Amino acid sequence: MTDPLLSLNNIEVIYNRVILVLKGLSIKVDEGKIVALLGANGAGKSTTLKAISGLLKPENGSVTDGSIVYKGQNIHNSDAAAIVRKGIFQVMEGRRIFEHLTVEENLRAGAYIQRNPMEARRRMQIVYDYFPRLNERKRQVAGFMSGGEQQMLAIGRALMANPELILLDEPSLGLAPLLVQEIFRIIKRINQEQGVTILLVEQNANIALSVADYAYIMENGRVVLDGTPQDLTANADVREFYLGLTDVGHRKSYREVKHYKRRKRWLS
Amino acid sequence: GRIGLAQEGEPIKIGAVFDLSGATGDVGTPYSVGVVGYVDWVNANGGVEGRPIELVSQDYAYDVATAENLYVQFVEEGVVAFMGWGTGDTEALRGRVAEDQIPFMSASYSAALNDPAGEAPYNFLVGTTYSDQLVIMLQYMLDEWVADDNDPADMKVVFFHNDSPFGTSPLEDGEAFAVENGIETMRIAMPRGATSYEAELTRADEFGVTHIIVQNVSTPAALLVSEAADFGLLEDIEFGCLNWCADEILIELAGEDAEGVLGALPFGPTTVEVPGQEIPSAWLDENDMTLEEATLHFTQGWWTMAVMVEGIRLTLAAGQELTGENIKANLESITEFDTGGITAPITFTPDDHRGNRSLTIFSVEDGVWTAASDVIDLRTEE
Amino acid sequence: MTLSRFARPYEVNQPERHRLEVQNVSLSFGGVNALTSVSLTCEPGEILAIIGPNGAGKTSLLNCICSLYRPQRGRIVYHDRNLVTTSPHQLPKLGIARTFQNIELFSHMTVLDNLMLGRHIHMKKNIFTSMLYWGPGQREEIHHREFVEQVIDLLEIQHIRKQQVGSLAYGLQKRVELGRALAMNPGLLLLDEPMAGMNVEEKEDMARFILDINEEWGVTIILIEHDMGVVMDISDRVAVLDFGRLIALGTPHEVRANPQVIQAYLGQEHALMQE
Amino acid sequence: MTATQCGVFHESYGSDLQLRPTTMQRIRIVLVLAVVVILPLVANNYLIRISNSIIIAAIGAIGLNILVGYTGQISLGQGAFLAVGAYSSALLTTYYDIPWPIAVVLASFITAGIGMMFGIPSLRLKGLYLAVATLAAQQIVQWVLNNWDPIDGLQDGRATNALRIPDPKIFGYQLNQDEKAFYVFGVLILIAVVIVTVNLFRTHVGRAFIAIRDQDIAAEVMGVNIFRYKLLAFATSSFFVGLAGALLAQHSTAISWERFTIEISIQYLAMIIIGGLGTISGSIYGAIFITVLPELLREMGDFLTKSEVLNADDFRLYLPFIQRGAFGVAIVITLILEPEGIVKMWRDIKNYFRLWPFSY
Amino acid sequence: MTGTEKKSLSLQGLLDHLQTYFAAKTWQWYLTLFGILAVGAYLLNWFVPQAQDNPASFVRYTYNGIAEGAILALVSVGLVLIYKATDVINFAHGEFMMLGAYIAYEMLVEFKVSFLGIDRLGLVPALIAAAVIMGLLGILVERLVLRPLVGEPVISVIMVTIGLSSIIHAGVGLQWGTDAKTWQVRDTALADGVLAQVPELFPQDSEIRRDLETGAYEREIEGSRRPVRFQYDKVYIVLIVSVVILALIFFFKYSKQGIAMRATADDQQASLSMGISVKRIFAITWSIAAMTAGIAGLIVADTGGGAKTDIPGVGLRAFPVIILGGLDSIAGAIVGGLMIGLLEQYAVGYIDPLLQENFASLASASTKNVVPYLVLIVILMFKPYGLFGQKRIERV
Ligand SMILES: Nc1ncnc2c1ncn2[C@@H]1O[C@H](COP(=O)(O)OP(=O)(O)OP(=O)(O)O)[C@@H](O)[C@H]1O
Ligand SMILES: Nc1ncnc2c1ncn2[C@@H]1O[C@H](COP(=O)(O)OP(=O)(O)OP(=O)(O)O)[C@@H](O)[C@H]1O
Ligand SMILES: [Mg+2]
Ligand SMILES: [Mg+2]
Repeated sequence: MTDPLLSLNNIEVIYNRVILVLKGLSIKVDEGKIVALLGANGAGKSTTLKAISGLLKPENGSVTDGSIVYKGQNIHNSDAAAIVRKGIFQVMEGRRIFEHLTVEENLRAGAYIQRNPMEARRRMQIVYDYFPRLNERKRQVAGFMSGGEQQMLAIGRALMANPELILLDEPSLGLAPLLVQEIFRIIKRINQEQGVTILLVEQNANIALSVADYAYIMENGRVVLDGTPQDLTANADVREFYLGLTDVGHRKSYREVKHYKRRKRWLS
Repeated sequence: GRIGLAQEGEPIKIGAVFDLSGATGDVGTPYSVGVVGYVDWVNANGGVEGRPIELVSQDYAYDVATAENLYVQFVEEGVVAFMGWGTGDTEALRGRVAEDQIPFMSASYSAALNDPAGEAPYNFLVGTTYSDQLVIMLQYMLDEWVADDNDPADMKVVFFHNDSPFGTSPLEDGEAFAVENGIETMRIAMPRGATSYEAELTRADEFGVTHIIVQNVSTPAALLVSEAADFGLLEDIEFGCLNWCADEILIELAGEDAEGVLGALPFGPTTVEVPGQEIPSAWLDENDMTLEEATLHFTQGWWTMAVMVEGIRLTLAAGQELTGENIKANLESITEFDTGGITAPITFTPDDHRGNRSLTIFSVEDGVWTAASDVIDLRTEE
Repeated sequence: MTLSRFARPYEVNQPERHRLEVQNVSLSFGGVNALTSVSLTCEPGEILAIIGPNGAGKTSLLNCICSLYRPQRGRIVYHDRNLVTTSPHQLPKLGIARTFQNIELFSHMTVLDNLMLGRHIHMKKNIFTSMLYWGPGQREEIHHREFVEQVIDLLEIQHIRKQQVGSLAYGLQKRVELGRALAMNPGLLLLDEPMAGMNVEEKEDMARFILDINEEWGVTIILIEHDMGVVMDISDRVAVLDFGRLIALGTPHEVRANPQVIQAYLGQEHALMQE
Repeated sequence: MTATQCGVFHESYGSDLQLRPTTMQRIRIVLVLAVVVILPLVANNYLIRISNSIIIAAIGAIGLNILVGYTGQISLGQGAFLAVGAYSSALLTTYYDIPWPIAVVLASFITAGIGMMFGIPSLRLKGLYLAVATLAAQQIVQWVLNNWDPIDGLQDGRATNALRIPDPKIFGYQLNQDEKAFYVFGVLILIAVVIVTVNLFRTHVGRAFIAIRDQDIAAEVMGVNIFRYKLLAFATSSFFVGLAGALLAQHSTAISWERFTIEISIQYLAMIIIGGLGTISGSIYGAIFITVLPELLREMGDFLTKSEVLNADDFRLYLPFIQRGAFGVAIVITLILEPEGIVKMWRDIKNYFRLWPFSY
Repeated sequence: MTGTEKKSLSLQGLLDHLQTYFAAKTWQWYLTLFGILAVGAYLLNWFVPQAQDNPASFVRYTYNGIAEGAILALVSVGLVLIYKATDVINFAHGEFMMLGAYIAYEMLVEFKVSFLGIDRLGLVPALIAAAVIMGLLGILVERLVLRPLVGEPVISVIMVTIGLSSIIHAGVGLQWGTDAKTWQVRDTALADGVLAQVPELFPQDSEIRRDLETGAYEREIEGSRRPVRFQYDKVYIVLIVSVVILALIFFFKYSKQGIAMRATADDQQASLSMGISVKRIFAITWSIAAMTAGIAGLIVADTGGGAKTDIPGVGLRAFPVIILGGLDSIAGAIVGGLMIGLLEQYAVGYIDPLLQENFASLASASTKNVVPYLVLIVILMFKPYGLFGQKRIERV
């Protein structure tokens, strides 16, 4: 077995020197795979991604323990710009596109670390191939685009940097079902065609598990369960709390939820 | 800081606020050197009736509130007299000064401060008031104008003034004089932050200006002179400055353009050789400075302090207790105090706190302020 | 609005409910047509879901209803008032409250203060009594505090009452925002993607609250949501927008079977998966 | 942020809404009051005068903080509003013979009105755009003060710089001369202002102000009439600023526009930013910081020259600049250490000791 | 559906309406504004008797307004740059200018630099020196003072720039004192050396002549008491400003660093995630802004009576300019600068006399410093983000 592309070993993250958010978290991401990271709100998923990409500092957070190893190098003390140059690119939660720049300028900003302008132009063509809708809107100010288009732009911007590892934070947030499918289809394509490794954080466990090669489930800053999608979908808790299925395998009805309530086993 | 030398007697405390770092720091600094220099010289020469002067002074950066705080602090420390500086602080303090009975001299010569019977019984003006300066300047210009066979009715004077009460304070008196003599006048303000006065000069030109008189400090005045030269105005008209811009700084800043500019100078420039320059310049020598560098504001500070100390000396000489009231009374008894030709002799009376009402008009010749008139004295004229 | 000291609000104080009529509303931004002649009605007491692709104009429609946007054409009538010509701050007085797609809480205030702000329109005392506080000002505060505590009970946020909302987890913030709207005691509640970014468990909680509010407090609800499971289960009727046009309106069942809706919004797979 | 002690239970909403000081806070209040009472007994006139400047500045800073810190409307027009307060109280006493305490109150109301007028652009303008629009207030008011005849103190028909007003007297004490009497009077007013503003932010009006700052669109949808409340914020803020201005006029009895320039506006902004935006105590800390620091630096310079560490002759001319630079450096360092101001610093220290020795 | 309903009668509604109208027709709007200014000035010209007698005045006010406007534009550009990248208004900008001016003084008078053997042309190396030194200083300031505050509330950063202004003031005072330093000595060598060689801009038979001694162009205008003179230094100001500003516009619009700067202004954290070094961007921004400030300071000192401590007052005049043009728009700084420059001149020329003649108590009033603010407020009511400013995207 080869070394994983990225591995987090027992990391601890603290915000504002007081709030302990990640409490000894370990995950591995193998090259060329899509790895999903699932978990409730506030479990620390975004924090994990920020710890990898070096974006904790502006939020007053820091990795206080453990190590983050990328291609055999310890990166948990590097600054964000250096990490991007090493080939890790994070697509942040909530899209975070540059609202006052046009689509094309957003993409050019994504290619900031690209030294060669010709290469940047080529990447832009690739992005437009994946997202023809961006091509149509390239002169539009990005802030006025719809949520789905903004999400496309955010992913497109990641492609511009030609990374080896993309950290995707909730790409389906606020998207319509059709678009969710489209985005995930493209994510899968990017993974296959470009060979980009993807670490994916998602609330929509259904779709995440359908594209992922491996998945982790986090609660309260720790990994509580991991395995292949097949393993996980077999787990009763996952079925109930992440996939929303009843024992019989039907989807639970939201109308009936008020009549019963069961706590997760691993929490108690 | 406190300047004073160990002497026999109990020190006499005098408070002072200076502008070293504020808006008028360029002229405030040499003035302060003059005041400090005089104290130093007096102390080195036996003090006042054997008692040393202790000058309790601070920079107030031309900020009225700071001046008030310092005043209270210094009075607390027991000063018997006070040297102020600007118009704003002098006027803000005059009520307190009257209440505390502290004789007060500043470098603001606003005529409104001469009010011994009313609001400002403890304020004394050593320099000729701005109003008097303006009237004397107008008188001189008018005389020249008529001497050149011109009709006074054709004389058109524009007052360029600092956009503040300091700038406007003499204008009404000047206008009154102008009306009496059939001269037309106009006011043009010089707003702060200006990089060019061409628009203002254009207005003056439209008015058909024949004479410009500036009531402002030297730096903006120098810019005005240069621009007037560029404009082509200077060749045709007379240009005059009242005391805060008629100094060596103006010549340095405006260079050749300053040639021929007139100045109403209550304190003689450093280039006139009168006895009053000797002691100050000897003191400067000892302290590695020169009279040229020090500018006339140095002698201005020096001699203003000298007048104040004279009041104290008279009080002590008369064997009176050193209170503000006594110093005031003694200041009011000063007649024809000789400043060695730097100013006209100083006389105060209980109902007039203007030290004199006369001065000499100077003009810039070859880069030097040169006397252009005899002493013009409004007291004798009245 | 009177509230006796010990009354539970939903017993004595059933909010006034009216029918909302959106008539022929068109809205455009520069060249973009966000809404094109949209007409629909929402009956008192129902849960109406609005769905549609991203950028279809759902949020814009909500913004029109609460007067944040002024449609170029059309009327929106509620309680005999044309909302198009009303100012946003007058809507709460008509009993209309809303939440936002991207949480818009007052992040430096505590949960309690956020909810108390929901009572703003019901508070009549002026700035002078405020400044004096003791007396009428204080009595009014206490009076409204009682109402707010009911909301807190309903939404199960007792434990975070005094916390600053900015530091709360996302799911809780969504709940507080719902509580803030509810504190206004509205007759019509507009919810913009209340469950976005939540996992199944949290969605279940949220669905429970929404149903409670609708059934027990009797509040009419208009809901925008992308999770079809939720929409199908809890709404009485569903309106579908696409490119600013209303392309379908009916019961969840009818809408789900509508080929236009499948094509524009659900996608073939999704429609099948849901079955 | 405002963690309260554990184990405090309340049996009614009324008691929960009390300003419930903890034991520590009670001790602090007692200590502060003790200092306030003892100070005039031990201090000399000069120190009391500085305290009086602090009191006036604190009232003005609280006013500004209502607008900037609580409502989020940045204002560079503080100097103008101080001036309106000062001049209107002065003109009322001088020309209309109104007793000065009434004039002070009227002046505060007048300033509230003028403040409201200059608040109108806030209908459309936000952030720094609004800030510069309030700078317009500064310029316009300054222009009027400088040029409008009735405002120049007319004295025997001769325009002077400063406007002199009659001496304010109360129970036989002359406030402009008697620093102690002014101190007592000022402290009482400051306490009243603090209580009133604290109350304001416990009730719906104050909450609406904060809501506008945090998220104005949401506030509007919650039924807050944004425009009305912004104007109200301008009015309330200006009321206190006007009060400070009027007190300043009564304290000094000679006022001129040179005291109300843009530098003053900036100084007040400095107070509330360094003290802590959106807090009452921050306004007071800031007022102390900005008023005392220059005095302190001066005393230090004085001490150094007197003790002959520095040569008086050489340094006399440089000291003012060094002091000015040190003032700037102090501001910069304070903000770098704690950008949210002294209040935050103080809070962090408290939290540190509360949790000590367990940091998390 | 009646059309009357959608028009709300409220003030807000009316303003909204006007705003959308003007937003859609941006260019017409600016043309209209200039039109109004020009026509307005002309009308005033007609009402003010002395001005009528003297048509040359209008020419003088206008060309002088353009020159002043160019200076203001250059001053404003530095402020705009910093705002664009960091959302901060730099209150130390005027002090940066002052420092630039003193550096120029040091070069010209203390080091006596000259160029092509002509003293006056020493301005060229002095300008380069001021720009370079100020650029380095900008980096230093960013490094020491602003970097620790990255990500902190904007208003705290603004306050820090105010502290900085105090520090620079103190430094200048310690080094150069408070009196003005000038190098403005009429240089005849320039006339002989350079001006003589510059080819005539105007044809021989034109009414415009050149005065070789001062370098000024002159034109007789009928009814004028003396010829109108265009000082050559006003021409060079306009040239320098145009070059600097055009360069900046292109930089921001098309260069990689320029786009990165705008991205950083939008969302610092997201920029970090692109691999953009926010620190470096800030350093570049402060450095460029300080450079433009240095150049502006030199120009202000050269035309406005030397290096002096009231130069920051010129910085204050730039506030209405940046707001009028839009805080984040370089083009806005130019339009705003020109408008304010012209307004100031027309205020002196036409409004002051009107006031003075009609109100006895305003005999000494100058409206130069208030008229820009009054106009500014009126325009802001219609365009709350200035003429060219980007509207903040606020969607809920
Ligand atoms: N900048 C911060 N300062 C303080 N606490 C923070 C900060 N960011 C996150 N937290 C806290 O850390 C915890 C984990 O947050 P994180 O954003 O990583 O969760 P998440 O799993 O991504 O949740 P979500 O599904 O809501 O995105 C939360 O409790 C949150 O309140
Ligand atoms: N303030 C605005 N200015 C300009 N265009 C806008 C504005 N608000 C919305 N739009 C445009 O109107 C259209 C509809 O937007 P809206 O936000 O209503 O969509 P939505 O249906 O809520 O989408 P989503 O599901 O992504 O939230 C979009 O094309 C959007 O770009
Ligand atoms: Mg997250
Ligand atoms: Mg939406």
